[in-house]
Amino acid sequence: MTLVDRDFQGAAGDAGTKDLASVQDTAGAERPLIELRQVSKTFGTVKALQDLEVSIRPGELVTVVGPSGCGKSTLFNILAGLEEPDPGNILRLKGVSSAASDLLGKVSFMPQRDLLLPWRNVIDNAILALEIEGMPRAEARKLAMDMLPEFGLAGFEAQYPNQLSGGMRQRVALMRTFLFKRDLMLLDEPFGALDALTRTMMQRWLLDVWQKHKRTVLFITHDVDEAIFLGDRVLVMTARPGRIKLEQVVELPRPRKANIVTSLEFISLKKTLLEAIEEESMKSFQVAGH
Amino acid sequence: MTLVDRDFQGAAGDAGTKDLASVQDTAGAERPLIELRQVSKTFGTVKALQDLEVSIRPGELVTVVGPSGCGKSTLFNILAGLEEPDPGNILRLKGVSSAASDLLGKVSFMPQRDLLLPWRNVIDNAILALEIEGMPRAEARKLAMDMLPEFGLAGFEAQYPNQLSGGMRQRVALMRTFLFKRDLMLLDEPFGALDALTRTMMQRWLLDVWQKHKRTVLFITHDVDEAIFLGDRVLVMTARPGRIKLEQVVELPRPRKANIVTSLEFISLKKTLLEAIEEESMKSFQVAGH
Amino acid sequence: MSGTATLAANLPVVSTGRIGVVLRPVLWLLLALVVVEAVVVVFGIRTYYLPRPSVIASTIMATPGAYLAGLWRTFLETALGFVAGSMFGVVMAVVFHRWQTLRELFFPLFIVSQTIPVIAFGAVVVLWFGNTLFAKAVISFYISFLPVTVNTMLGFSAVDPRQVQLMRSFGASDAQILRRLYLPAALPQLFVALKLASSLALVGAIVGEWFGDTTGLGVLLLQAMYNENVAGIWATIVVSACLGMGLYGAVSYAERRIVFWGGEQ
Amino acid sequence: MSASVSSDSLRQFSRGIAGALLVAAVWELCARGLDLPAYVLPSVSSILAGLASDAGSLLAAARFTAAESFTGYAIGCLAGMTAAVLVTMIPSARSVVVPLATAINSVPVVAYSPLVLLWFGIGMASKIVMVAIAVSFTIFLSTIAGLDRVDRKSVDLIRSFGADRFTVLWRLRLPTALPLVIAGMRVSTVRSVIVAIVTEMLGAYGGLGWVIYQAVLQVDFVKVWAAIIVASAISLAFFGAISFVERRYVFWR
Amino acid sequence: QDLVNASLRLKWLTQAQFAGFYVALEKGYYKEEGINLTINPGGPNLLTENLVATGADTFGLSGGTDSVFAARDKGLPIVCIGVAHQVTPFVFVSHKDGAVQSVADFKGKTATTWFTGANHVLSAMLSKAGTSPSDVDIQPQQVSVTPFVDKQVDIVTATRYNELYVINERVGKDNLNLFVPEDSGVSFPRDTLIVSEQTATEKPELVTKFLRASVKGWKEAFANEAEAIDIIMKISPTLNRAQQEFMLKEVKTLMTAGKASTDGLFSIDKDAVGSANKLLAEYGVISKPVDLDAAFNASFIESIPAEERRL
Ligand SMILES: Nc1ncnc2c1ncn2[C@@H]1O[C@H](COP(=O)(O)OP(=O)(O)OP(=O)(O)O)[C@@H](O)[C@H]1O
Ligand SMILES: Nc1ncnc2c1ncn2[C@@H]1O[C@H](COP(=O)(O)OP(=O)(O)OP(=O)(O)O)[C@@H](O)[C@H]1O
Ligand SMILES: Cc1ncc(C[n+]2csc(CCO)c2C)c(N)n1
Ligand SMILES: [Mg+2]
Ligand SMILES: [Mg+2]
Repeated sequence: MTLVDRDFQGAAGDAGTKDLASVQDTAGAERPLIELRQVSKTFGTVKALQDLEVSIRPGELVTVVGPSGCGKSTLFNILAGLEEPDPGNILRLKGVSSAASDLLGKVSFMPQRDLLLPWRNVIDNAILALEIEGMPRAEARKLAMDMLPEFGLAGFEAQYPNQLSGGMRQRVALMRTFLFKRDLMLLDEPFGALDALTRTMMQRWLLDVWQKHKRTVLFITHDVDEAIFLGDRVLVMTARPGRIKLEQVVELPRPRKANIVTSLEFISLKKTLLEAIEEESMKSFQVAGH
Repeated sequence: MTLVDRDFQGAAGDAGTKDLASVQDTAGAERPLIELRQVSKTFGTVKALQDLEVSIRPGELVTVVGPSGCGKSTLFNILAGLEEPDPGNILRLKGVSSAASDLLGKVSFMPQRDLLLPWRNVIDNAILALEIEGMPRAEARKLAMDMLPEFGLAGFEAQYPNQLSGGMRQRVALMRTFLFKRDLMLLDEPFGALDALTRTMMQRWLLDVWQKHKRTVLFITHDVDEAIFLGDRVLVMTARPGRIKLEQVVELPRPRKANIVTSLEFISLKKTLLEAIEEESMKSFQVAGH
Repeated sequence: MSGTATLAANLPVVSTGRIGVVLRPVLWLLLALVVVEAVVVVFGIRTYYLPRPSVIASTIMATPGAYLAGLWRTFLETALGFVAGSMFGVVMAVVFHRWQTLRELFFPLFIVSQTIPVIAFGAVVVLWFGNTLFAKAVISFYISFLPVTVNTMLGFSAVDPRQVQLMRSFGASDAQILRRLYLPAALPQLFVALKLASSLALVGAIVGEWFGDTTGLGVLLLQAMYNENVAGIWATIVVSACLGMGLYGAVSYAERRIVFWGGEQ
Repeated sequence: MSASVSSDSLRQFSRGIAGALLVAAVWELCARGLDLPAYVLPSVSSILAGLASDAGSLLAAARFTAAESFTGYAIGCLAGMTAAVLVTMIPSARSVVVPLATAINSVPVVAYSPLVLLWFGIGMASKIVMVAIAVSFTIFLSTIAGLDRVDRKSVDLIRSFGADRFTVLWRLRLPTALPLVIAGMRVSTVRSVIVAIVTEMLGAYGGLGWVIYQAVLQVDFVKVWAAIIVASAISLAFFGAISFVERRYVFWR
Repeated sequence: QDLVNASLRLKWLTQAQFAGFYVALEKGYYKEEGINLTINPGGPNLLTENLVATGADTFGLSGGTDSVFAARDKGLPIVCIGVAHQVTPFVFVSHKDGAVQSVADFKGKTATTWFTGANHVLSAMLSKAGTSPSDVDIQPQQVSVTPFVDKQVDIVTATRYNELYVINERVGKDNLNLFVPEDSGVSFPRDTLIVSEQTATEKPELVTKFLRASVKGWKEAFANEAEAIDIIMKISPTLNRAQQEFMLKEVKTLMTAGKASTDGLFSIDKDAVGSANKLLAEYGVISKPVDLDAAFNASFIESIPAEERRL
């Protein structure tokens, strides 16, 4: 197993980003939107992240895979400004050095579970972030109403979360994240709780929406197919303490069709990634006596 | 989309079952262990199953995929004797016509979630079925203790479910199912709640255990990779009302290695199945306005 | 998923703060008592409004036997009523769970029964059961069984139907399913009710003693009240508080021991 | 679906009534058949007759008791919730206040009643104080439990939207606590009426407890039972009202 | 020796007000008469008449003539077999330095009293003084006498043996005016011994034996007060000894007043009882005057010679 060069700047430069939104963004094309260097995080005696280095350019969709407990959510919490990394780190947003807490309210974040508020209906859940920002409720609702059809939720605005299927709940949560318009979107296993078929549908739909809205996205998943299907780049993390083990540029053309998963390029990417992941998984997966 | 001939007897005859346990079972090799014909099930106004035809030979591992709500769990409930199908059905166990309720206690059944009892430790959860059968506790525990290492649970016998990881919980549930020794084992999405990496590990492990214990298994899953990787045959069900849409024999050699998923035969099987499933998924998956 | 990592995270940690958890409130309480003592003395508050904590203590110490005897008697009544009420409550929950018709016919009346102030018909209880410890226990019983029934039923209804199906697929009988599934599954909810029921049973015993008795905390309370013996009232409150907290603590302790897996499934 | 729900609740309702009638009939039969005198157990019919003939005074007493319990209940709920919110906002106070409140809550309320009567007299004030004490600890503890139920992940999410502590409290913690708070409020309804009545029996200027006390001494057991029925009706109505509010506003569970 | 089981239900908790019965029990006087007696204390929500009528208790020391009349009026089959307090045991109290110096001064003032009979005594006293009861603000009296001590009310009701002690302690014996019902010509004997009609007819000798033992107990209690108080204090150690000594002295006065001074303890003064009967009927507490001879049976107590009952 080889550790690739971790200079993403360079590596990303080679990536096939022909039809990416960021290309239109002439000024910031080469400057990373966000850059982490030497980021570690310790919880008591548990080292969750160690010397992590990540850098994401505007408009990219980067997927992250790694074994359970390797620190993916911790990374997201840092990027969302919810958790401060250990001292000695470098964290740059649009080239400006910042503390993690400065990021609070600056990235839009979708955690592992949908976390919809059961007492709010679809539309009011979607506008939660806008309301907290201080936007008048009526205005926020109007904005969200216009977005409903695109998220496959037209006609469902007055439903409450307990009346929705798992897939629909995820779409409401995604809509809430999209409505909170920020340069960087963090999606932590948004489809982890869905069954495989529903998940496939959601992936295709997400690609559509992403290409229309041109956001920079960091996307955590456990599913290698999903990571390849969606990503411009796939980052494989090591078992705890989490570092980047492998960075794989995905050169599959966009827009991607569903049947791309049986294409040869896809399969060969999958092979490479599976090998890297398998090694890490074995480290953390303990089958005693087996 | 073609509907295949539903004479499983014939179709199964061609299946590559070289190293299957059933071959050794000289008497029952050709007689199906269980056979369902014209099985329908209606809940009030909901038609869950319609004229379902399934037949499973001893020693086979048959996987079932189908969209959510197509009636897979209903099928299992009938086979477990928990639910009576609509009148007019034919249900034969080892060639003997039976009512569904006759099957109660005759098949070992693992429902969709692990359903471990939180107040029982690993060993006592595993022996639950034996205890209900009336086996003395000490004897049942002894039996289960011997099985622990094989299920990767050695040393964990005194742990309680809330102290176990998701993968371990599933293994305890599987062990409970294995200990309840019956001719037919029904596994309803046993790995559905696990993350993709853990799931891969569990699949490989299950194949090992299955080959050692030589049980007949019917296995529900949402994951096409899983269905192909595990099964001798894959049954694809239609959207509600559930019927068999496609029956695909999997001729991949056994024992199967993890990297088989990137083999060409695997990919081509996946292509065929995905097409069939996609059609059905689209029927039940509603993305309004999309 | 790493088994060992999850294990470490979930293993019951022997809390070093345990002693602190008990000690801290005790220290605060002592401090509060000192402050009250000082305030009463400095501002010259009349005993009638608030006796000095030291006066309350010396009131108890003047006749410790009387307070101990009252405590013991009330404890017996409470314990008897509480145990009987809890058992009856669970049995009724099983009956109501098993027979829907009975539930629909009589469960509303169970609720109604609790809206009747027991003090209004305590005399009838004395009429029927005489001036015995048993009569007070009956009153305790009466006001403590309903929460147990309600919560046990709640616990039953939270049982996953798939779990029941699983048991049935093993060929389990109704009795086996009740014993091995429903009853243990209802334990967390049951204990929530038991904690409430223990307090209620104590109220029942004290009120029960207002219907003619020679010993007991309720008697001490009445006597002190009608003789305007404020220090005596306080002394009895303190002893009742100890009994109430003791009962609650005992049930909580049993809960921690028995429902070790926690309420969440 | 909705049709079957309403036919379900119709059956439940009619069965509930049937059960009540059954018990009333058995009671009536016992009272008449065994020729029980009123001072042992008055018949249902005589209680109903008593209810009708004393309607005026019972209604006045009911109003008195209802006023005491509602006022005490409202004060208790407000105090309990406010204290709970304050305690969650000041974490250092928690480790002292919560164990203390749990301890005090396990002390029987009736133990305080003599003191409260001595301090606040036998007017309404003492009943209101008793009810408020009884209610506030229950509400305090259930509110604390409710506020604690909030998922850390949800707090993180809403913080990532830039919410401050008060926004988290208002938009997340309080609504999350609502189901438990209302459940506590529902249980407290019956308790508040009973506490008011028990306190009245130890001394009052009016109210159902006072009527019962007087009626016992005047050997009027029909009146005692009539007052009990009125008390029960108030409790049930109060309980029903809060249950209705609960179903209405905690629709998501 | 064959002992007959029987119980005595008191009107209140154990205190010196009932000392004689406890002394008799302690000294074995009931056993000497062949009775195995249990003494059951009362409580605020218990009606002794009810418990005796239903047979739950054999004997009762009930509230007084008022409660006996009310019970008879409601058809409870009880009979009074002796009256303990020969005169009204309560008095009305005002502050010496206050505006109320005579019963006539009650007009326009605030008085508190118990609405269990004492209120009618007050009304009768007012009527005899020419004041309409509606001109006095009469309120239910609470457990505590503090409102009177704090001068929030002008007149308070007190039993001579209990509340009066507390008022004396807190205000000072010399700072009080006492208004005695008998001075206004109103009498209301209380603390009545009762049995059920059934016991009265079926076991007259049991009743007589009980009375004999009780009388003996009371005489012993009055003769040896310290020992009587010891017995009470042993049962209820939290009581205030000084208060109990005061109580026993006052009770002695009440029990030996009027007819009892000549005929002995537990005498039934038909005149006093009759006036109370009229009073209650007048105020509508009972629907019509009760048949006195059926309600009060003096034959049991009178079967014990007066000299044996006199102190
Ligand atoms: N607040 C915390 N306190 C202590 N340990 C923590 C905390 N948060 C996370 N950890 C530990 O840090 C490690 C990384 O956790 P993290 O949640 O980031 O993993 P993950 O990669 O997101 O896992 P998963 O795939 O299961 O979501 C884990 O071992 C976890 O137990
Ligand atoms: N007891 C029941 N009463 C009424 N409808 C039922 C019942 N059980 C199942 N159904 C309905 O029958 C259909 C098939 O359900 P089933 O649970 O068998 O689906 P499934 O294929 O197992 O779905 P999933 O993949 O989500 O587990 C669904 O529409 C379901 O709503
Ligand atoms: C007529 C009369 N009515 C009520 C009371 C009030 N009360 C009820 S029980 C009790 C204790 C008696 O020692 C007291 C004070 C009374 N005293 N006398
Ligand atoms: Mg995570
Ligand atoms: Mg299913």
